[in-house]
Amino acid sequence: MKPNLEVRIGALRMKNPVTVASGTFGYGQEYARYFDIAALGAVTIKSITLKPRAGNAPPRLVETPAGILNAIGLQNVGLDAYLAEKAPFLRKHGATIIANIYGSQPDEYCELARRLEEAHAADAIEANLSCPNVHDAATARGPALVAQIPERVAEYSRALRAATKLPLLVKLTPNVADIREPALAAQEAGADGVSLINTLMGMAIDPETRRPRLANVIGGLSGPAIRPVALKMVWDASRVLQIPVIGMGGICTAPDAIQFLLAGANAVAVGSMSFRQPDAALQIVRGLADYLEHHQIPDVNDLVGAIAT
Amino acid sequence: MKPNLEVRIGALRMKNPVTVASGTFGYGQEYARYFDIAALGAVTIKSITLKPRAGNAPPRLVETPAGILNAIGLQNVGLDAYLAEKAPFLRKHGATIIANIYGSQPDEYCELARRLEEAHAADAIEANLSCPNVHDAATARGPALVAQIPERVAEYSRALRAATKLPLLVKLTPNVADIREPALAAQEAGADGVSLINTLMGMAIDPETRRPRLANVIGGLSGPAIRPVALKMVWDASRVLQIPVIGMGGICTAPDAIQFLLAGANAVAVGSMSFRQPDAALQIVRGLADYLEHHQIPDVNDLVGAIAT
Amino acid sequence: MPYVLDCEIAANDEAAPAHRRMRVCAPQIAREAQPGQFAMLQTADGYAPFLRRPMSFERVLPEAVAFLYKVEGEGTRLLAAMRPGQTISVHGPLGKGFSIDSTISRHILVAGGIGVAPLPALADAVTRACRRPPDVVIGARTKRFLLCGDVFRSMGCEVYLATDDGSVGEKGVASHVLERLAPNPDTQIYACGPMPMMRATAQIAARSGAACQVSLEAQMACGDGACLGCVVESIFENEGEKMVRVCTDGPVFDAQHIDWNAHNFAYDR
Amino acid sequence: MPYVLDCEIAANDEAAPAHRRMRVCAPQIAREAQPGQFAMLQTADGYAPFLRRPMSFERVLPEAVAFLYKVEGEGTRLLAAMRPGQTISVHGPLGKGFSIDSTISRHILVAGGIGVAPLPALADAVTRACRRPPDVVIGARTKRFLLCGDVFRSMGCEVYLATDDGSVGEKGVASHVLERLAPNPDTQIYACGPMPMMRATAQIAARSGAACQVSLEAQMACGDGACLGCVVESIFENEGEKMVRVCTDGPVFDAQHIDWNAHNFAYDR
Ligand SMILES: Cc1cc2nc3c(=O)[nH]c(=O)nc-3n(C[C@H](O)[C@H](O)[C@H](O)COP(=O)(O)OP(=O)(O)OC[C@H]3O[C@@H](n4cnc5c(N)ncnc54)[C@H](O)[C@@H]3O)c2cc1C
Ligand SMILES: Cc1cc2nc3c(=O)[nH]c(=O)nc-3n(C[C@H](O)[C@H](O)[C@H](O)COP(=O)(O)OP(=O)(O)OC[C@H]3O[C@@H](n4cnc5c(N)ncnc54)[C@H](O)[C@@H]3O)c2cc1C
Ligand SMILES: Cc1cc2nc3c(=O)[nH]c(=O)nc-3n(C[C@H](O)[C@H](O)[C@H](O)COP(=O)(O)O)c2cc1C
Ligand SMILES: Cc1cc2nc3c(=O)[nH]c(=O)nc-3n(C[C@H](O)[C@H](O)[C@H](O)COP(=O)(O)O)c2cc1C
Ligand code: FES
Ligand code: FES
Repeated sequence: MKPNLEVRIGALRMKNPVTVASGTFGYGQEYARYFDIAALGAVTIKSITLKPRAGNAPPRLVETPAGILNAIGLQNVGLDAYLAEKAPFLRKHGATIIANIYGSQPDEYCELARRLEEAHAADAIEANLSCPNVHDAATARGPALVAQIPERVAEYSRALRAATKLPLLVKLTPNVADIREPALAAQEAGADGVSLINTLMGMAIDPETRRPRLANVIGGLSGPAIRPVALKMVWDASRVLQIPVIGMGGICTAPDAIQFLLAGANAVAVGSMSFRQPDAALQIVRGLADYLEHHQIPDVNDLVGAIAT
Repeated sequence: MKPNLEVRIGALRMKNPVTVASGTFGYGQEYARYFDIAALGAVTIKSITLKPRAGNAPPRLVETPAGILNAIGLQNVGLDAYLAEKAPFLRKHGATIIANIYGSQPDEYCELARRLEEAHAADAIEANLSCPNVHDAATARGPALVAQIPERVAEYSRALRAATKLPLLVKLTPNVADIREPALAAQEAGADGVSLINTLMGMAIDPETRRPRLANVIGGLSGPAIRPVALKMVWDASRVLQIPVIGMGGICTAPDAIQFLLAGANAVAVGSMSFRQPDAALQIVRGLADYLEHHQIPDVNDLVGAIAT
Repeated sequence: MPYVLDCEIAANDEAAPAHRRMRVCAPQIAREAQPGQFAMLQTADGYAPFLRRPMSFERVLPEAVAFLYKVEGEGTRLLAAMRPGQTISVHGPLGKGFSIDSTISRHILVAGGIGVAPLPALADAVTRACRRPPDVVIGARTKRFLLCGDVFRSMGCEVYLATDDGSVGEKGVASHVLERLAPNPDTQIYACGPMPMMRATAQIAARSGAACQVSLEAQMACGDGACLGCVVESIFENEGEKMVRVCTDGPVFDAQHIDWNAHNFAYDR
Repeated sequence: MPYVLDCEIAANDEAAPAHRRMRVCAPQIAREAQPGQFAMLQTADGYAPFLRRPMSFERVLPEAVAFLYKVEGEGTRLLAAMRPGQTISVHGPLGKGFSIDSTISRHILVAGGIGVAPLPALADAVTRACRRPPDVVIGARTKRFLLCGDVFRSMGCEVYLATDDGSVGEKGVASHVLERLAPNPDTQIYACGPMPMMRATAQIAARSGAACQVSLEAQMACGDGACLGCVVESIFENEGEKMVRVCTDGPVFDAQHIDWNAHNFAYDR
């Protein structure tokens, strides 16, 4: 008997619990050369903004032990080009689309969500409230990201909830003392799920030139290095939430993905690993199916939160 | 000309800016087999408590990509045994001692500090307000560690400041939204410096047994994986502080240590790397001296905060 | 005194499916290594895996030491890929090895699975100290995974075999064979293998009055007694003594000092 | 179409101090690889280094491709330690290579340091397309680091050398030699090397009216155009077009399309 892989995140149906992390899979086109992207539970697109953005000055990337620091700064084609060129490609290939959006005000998020819904260019919205690499996020004393302040998470989520009927995911930052606070704020404001985690803020310096390795000075840390941190946050949040969690952070293989499901994630996203292995997400779908069959687990949802403690 | 390596952390003189991180170097004895521990700027001892502690149940360790998760739970010999057996060894070998202490109340910290000072068994106190692995740190909703709450950091630091004349370091956790808040709280309460960072909370699960890899379920992540996170926090904190910062988190080599100095640390601590290479801290002292000579920098203090941005 | 040395790999060959034997040139370490001690091997130049891997000395040779290892995960896979001529960083010898009391008349070595690894060196030393080769019981899942039988026989040991499936020797586990050998108060048992097998062995020893030394495993970081990561629970109740370190208090312990009931078997692999 | 293939290493030999040449058996990739394209090589089984390393095709052979690389840091050190017979994961061919306009009469290849790496494959292709070998200017720090001179000569190229210390060829940089060769509007320049040398080359081309293609480098994560990590600034001012990806829009660009003033040389190694 083939195990069931389908999961639901609010009204979003995913044929399996594996998507890709925003910003690590372009708009799907880049990876459609390697495999059928419709075989994934969903394709999560690079954050889009209302207008195109050039992003930060290079260098934007530096490698760190088992990780990557990036400061892309939300370079993206903008909503119009997404609707005209990217969404049709994803639709033609039959992909389920999680559209990740970024704005500097609740209004911008709402307009993005409304126009994506109108154009049928998204099956769910993921609101990126946690990008460490944009300068709208001021750096005065005190937390700077929307996702670091539960009241602001609630405000943005409420506005979005009113603006769209699409399933709404809120993407949070690990740079908080207690992930449960912003997660509960999102839930109370009507989000259908939370995405955990965005990158951890980090930095690297070249000892020879004494310059930061990134032109932006700071960046976001991703990759296997952060996996234990992400897993702990998924575990923390999922135990207090009624809504689903999409877990991400350093997932490279099926056993990694299974850890997140066991910790309480209802679905997972594969991020930086696609850079190393373009079909990593597909391999994880397969590995997950094999694991379920091997352990005679009929439904992937049975794994969710099934950690033995 | 030999460059100057001496640094000061308040009234504490270190012959060079390299110490070891608490809990990764035992009480010095373990590593005195490999090199002269007095060649380090200081030896920072494993956290001691008033009474001996057995610590958490095993398994206590699991390896993660470029990192280690540990949940030792402050197993230690207790103050009396430290004074009777460990301090004399360190003194005999001529080591400068940073005594890391842990208590469940300000009172316990104060008694530890007082008795260490009386016995001349420490040259500085490092108050561990940030251990993720002890169950005194309750796990109800809301931050659980003293170091996550600036007001409590201030309270503990003030009490300690009143209890001892020894140089006082306060060790903080990276599990906060903004490291500047607890760091400034420590400074305002009279600390002579802050130690950044303790481990990041993390977790790992065995997909086959479905059990957490650690009996304690969660643990603290250390090692090169967390280096970018630590460096960013040192940079953030040192720019707003008047007091020195001891930087730590994934330092493995002299170039790593130099990154922390450039970011604003006045000294550094080598932690997990001693496990891989027992004389790592000594090699870093040497590498630092070579770097200064090669770049004709007369004084290591000239590197502090000298990042070019 | 432990060293940290870059050593040349002299050989690294298959010993059984997914089991290999590596011999490294390490004269200083070979001079000091005792049976039951171990070394920490660095498996990668990069930081993943970050930690060294503990491996017992299978043999201590004049200028070299040998390790017998099972390919389990990432670290041992990397070890398996190393070739003669390459260098490997070896940290050792570490830990407290077996102690041999030559006034005891019967010595029995009991191995389960890859737990056989430290026993050839021990058999050598027992033979030298007692002027008589010890008896050896080797248990394994199935015939293909029975290791070192020839090595022990060539030393003159009486070798008893047990396999889970009966494909060779007795059908059952090593501790059953041990029971049949009827240890008594003038017997020294040395055991290495999975925890359940060692607990069973410790019980047999206790019942029969035989002395029993066990070599334990635990996840290790430092190997030097500093990190307190590798502890197991002892019978000592004092907070300061309860947890003993496998790396420096062991890996060889008197079986009577271990709290077998406290051990959480759910975490064993 | 790019592949991700485990390929056998056929050779991995020193080409100059701290420079090596690796040949890997990769028939599919060799069939499609174009001069100026590159592959991403996985340097470790573990996750440190996590990312693959981009390397240009030095030669495209019937069943194999060759890489010429400089040992810089951790990743290339690991490449250097690999032995024939081992396998390596190769992701490629990637990127947009050189384009050859055979109606142009003079073709000059200009290399600085390890920037020579993609040029042998290009010289091959120019020779085939134009039925005449191109001229080649190679610059290096000193004689020992001058690479591929013989390779180009054996193809019949006219080779001009420049070294910083004058130990062989002209004392100075490759772009000076290029200037002396007096490019004109009927010249195609192809350049690869450090950014300052490429900017100088672009300026010479602009002044002389010659066409100029440059092959750029940038830190890469995906090699597939997805991460937007590898961008350089173009002359296009539109927010959506300003940043061009070295991996998919390049690595070969028309020198006129790069904003050489925006480039921050402080970050170049
Ligand atoms: C003192 C001592 C001596 C040892 N001697 C030998 C020997 O001679 N031959 C041999 O084959 N093995 C020996 N081991 C076990 C060996 O160290 C582990 O099998 C090895 O570390 C696994 O590394 P890996 O990277 O391949 O597997 P990993 O991917 O790290 O782990 C694979 C599995 O092994 C477990 N494991 C990892 N490290 C250890 C460890 N240190 N102890 C116990 N379990 C572990 C993990 O929890 C996991 O279940 C010894 C262990 C100790 C403590
Ligand atoms: C399209 C392309 C083709 C290339 N072709 C070749 C080639 O044929 N031969 C060759 O020797 N090198 C080539 N390089 C450069 C090569 O990729 C880097 O030298 C290599 O990645 C360094 O890896 P490392 O781990 O040894 O060094 P690291 O320790 O990662 O870095 C050492 C130094 O190199 C810099 N660096 C690292 N990666 C890159 C990169 N991708 N691009 C530029 N600088 C980098 C670092 O910032 C650092 O200063 C090419 C780069 C690109 C982008
Ligand atoms: C190069 C890069 C670009 C990213 N861009 C975005 C983005 O545009 N929007 C967003 O919400 N997250 C972005 N992220 C964060 C990822 O979606 C993900 O949360 C994070 O990388 C952790 O997952 P990983 O460790 O598997 O990569 C980006 C990450 C990387 C590495
Ligand atoms: C095994 C282990 C035990 C530790 N024990 C303590 C401790 O007792 N007290 C403390 O303040 N920090 C303790 N730490 C944290 C370290 O001192 C240090 O802050 C952290 O490991 C980051 O540095 P690193 O990445 O270089 O290891 C411990 C870390 C490890 C790995
Ligand atoms: S491995 Fe560190 S104390 Fe045993
Ligand atoms: S390397 Fe990812 S876009 Fe170029």
